[in-house]
Amino acid sequence: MSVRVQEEDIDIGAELAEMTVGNHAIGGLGVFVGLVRDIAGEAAVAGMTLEHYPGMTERQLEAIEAEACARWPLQASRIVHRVGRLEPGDNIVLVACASAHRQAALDATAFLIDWLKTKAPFWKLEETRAGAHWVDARESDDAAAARWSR
Amino acid sequence: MSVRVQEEDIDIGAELAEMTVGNHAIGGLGVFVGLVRDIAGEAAVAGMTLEHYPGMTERQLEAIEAEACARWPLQASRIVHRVGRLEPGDNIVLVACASAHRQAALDATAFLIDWLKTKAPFWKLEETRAGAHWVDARESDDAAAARWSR
Amino acid sequence: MKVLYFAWVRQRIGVGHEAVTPPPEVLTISALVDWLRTRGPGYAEAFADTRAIRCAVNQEYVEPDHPVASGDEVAFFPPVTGG
Amino acid sequence: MKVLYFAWVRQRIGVGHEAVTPPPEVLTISALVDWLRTRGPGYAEAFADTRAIRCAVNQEYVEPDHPVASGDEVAFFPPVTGG
Repeated sequence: MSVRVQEEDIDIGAELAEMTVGNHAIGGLGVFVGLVRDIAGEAAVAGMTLEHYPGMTERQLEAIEAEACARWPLQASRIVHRVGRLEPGDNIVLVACASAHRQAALDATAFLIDWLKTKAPFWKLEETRAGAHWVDARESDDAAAARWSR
Repeated sequence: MSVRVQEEDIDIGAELAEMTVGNHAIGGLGVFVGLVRDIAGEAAVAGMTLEHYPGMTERQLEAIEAEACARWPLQASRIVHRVGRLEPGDNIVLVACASAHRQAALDATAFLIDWLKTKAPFWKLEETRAGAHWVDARESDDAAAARWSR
Repeated sequence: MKVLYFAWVRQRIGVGHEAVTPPPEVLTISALVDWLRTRGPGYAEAFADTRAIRCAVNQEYVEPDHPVASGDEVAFFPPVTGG
Repeated sequence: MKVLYFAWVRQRIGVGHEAVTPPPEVLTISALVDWLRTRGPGYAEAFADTRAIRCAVNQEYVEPDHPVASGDEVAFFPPVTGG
């Protein structure tokens, strides 16, 4: 169980290997990686800057992860989110969940990224030819997170 | 779009990097990795040998992947499945789907592994203290695959 | 009381954080927002539409009727867009 | 006709593949299975419960009433357990 915020790129292979090495109770590993797209709506994106709320970010990520661990029998989980300036093609976030069976691993992974997108205090400042603008929250993200309410 | 059957271990970081490099239309990457557990039911597993049907395996994996590409707007997909002798902790299979948005990437990944488990001609010979035995197909796998029928 | 601002709330107000001493009748987030609005045009602009703003007290999400006290860390920011 | 066997079907029959020339009245998978059963006790054992066996013709899954012809590649195996 581990969450981290960092400026450096995410070494996906190393993160996943660290989660699973030596734990032979793991039968399935679910992973989601978010990347910077070069297009937003109609506009070409040159880059973006991710701001966050140090302290609260880690608390929220830990709370999200604890909720996933309470809902599914996880053997390991990990959230790594980048901040600072990113360009198209760059990794933004890695979430991963390992469990004995695949359904728990996949469901917990989907849960983590849905909740992270509505609860973790990160904000994207997107750069297009029209200038820099703060990305608006998407209603579809709230709807995705609401699926998990109970 | 690529499927492969191999004896060597799967370099997960390299496979995912190859799928996404240079494609800035990708906003989300869903991944599932299956690993050998050290326990099956009550018995400790010392290892297993994966047999397959060369030729038909690749055809089935390509058909499964084509079906995923028909159902979701994927930018890239990959299936790598190992054969031969494996030990607890070893990677068995990697499936991954990249799309502009996360829901398509995650759904297509779950679809691929569910279908692979019921359609792709692989068989596991499991070694326990009681000897070697062929793993029985699980009804829960049929049920998981049936969710995607339409 | 320490107050933090993020994203466009920070840009409109012009600072990322500040120490403030609101009058003693400011006992809730709503009252704090009303008081902050009086501190200048940047504040008024930032808090023009409070439906677009989220608030945390001591790093936990709260609603506008939540109490605030002098030792609290209060943060205002738009809905999150990470991931 | 080339016939392939996998997993415990292969083990019971004792070979992974063989070339066979069934009599001309063998026109379907069902008829082929009935004829294969007569080739020895291993075959009889392998095909004792055909509900536990899947079949592919030319690397595509088929049902027992599927036709077979001399140039076909026919495979018998248990339900798959990969992934």
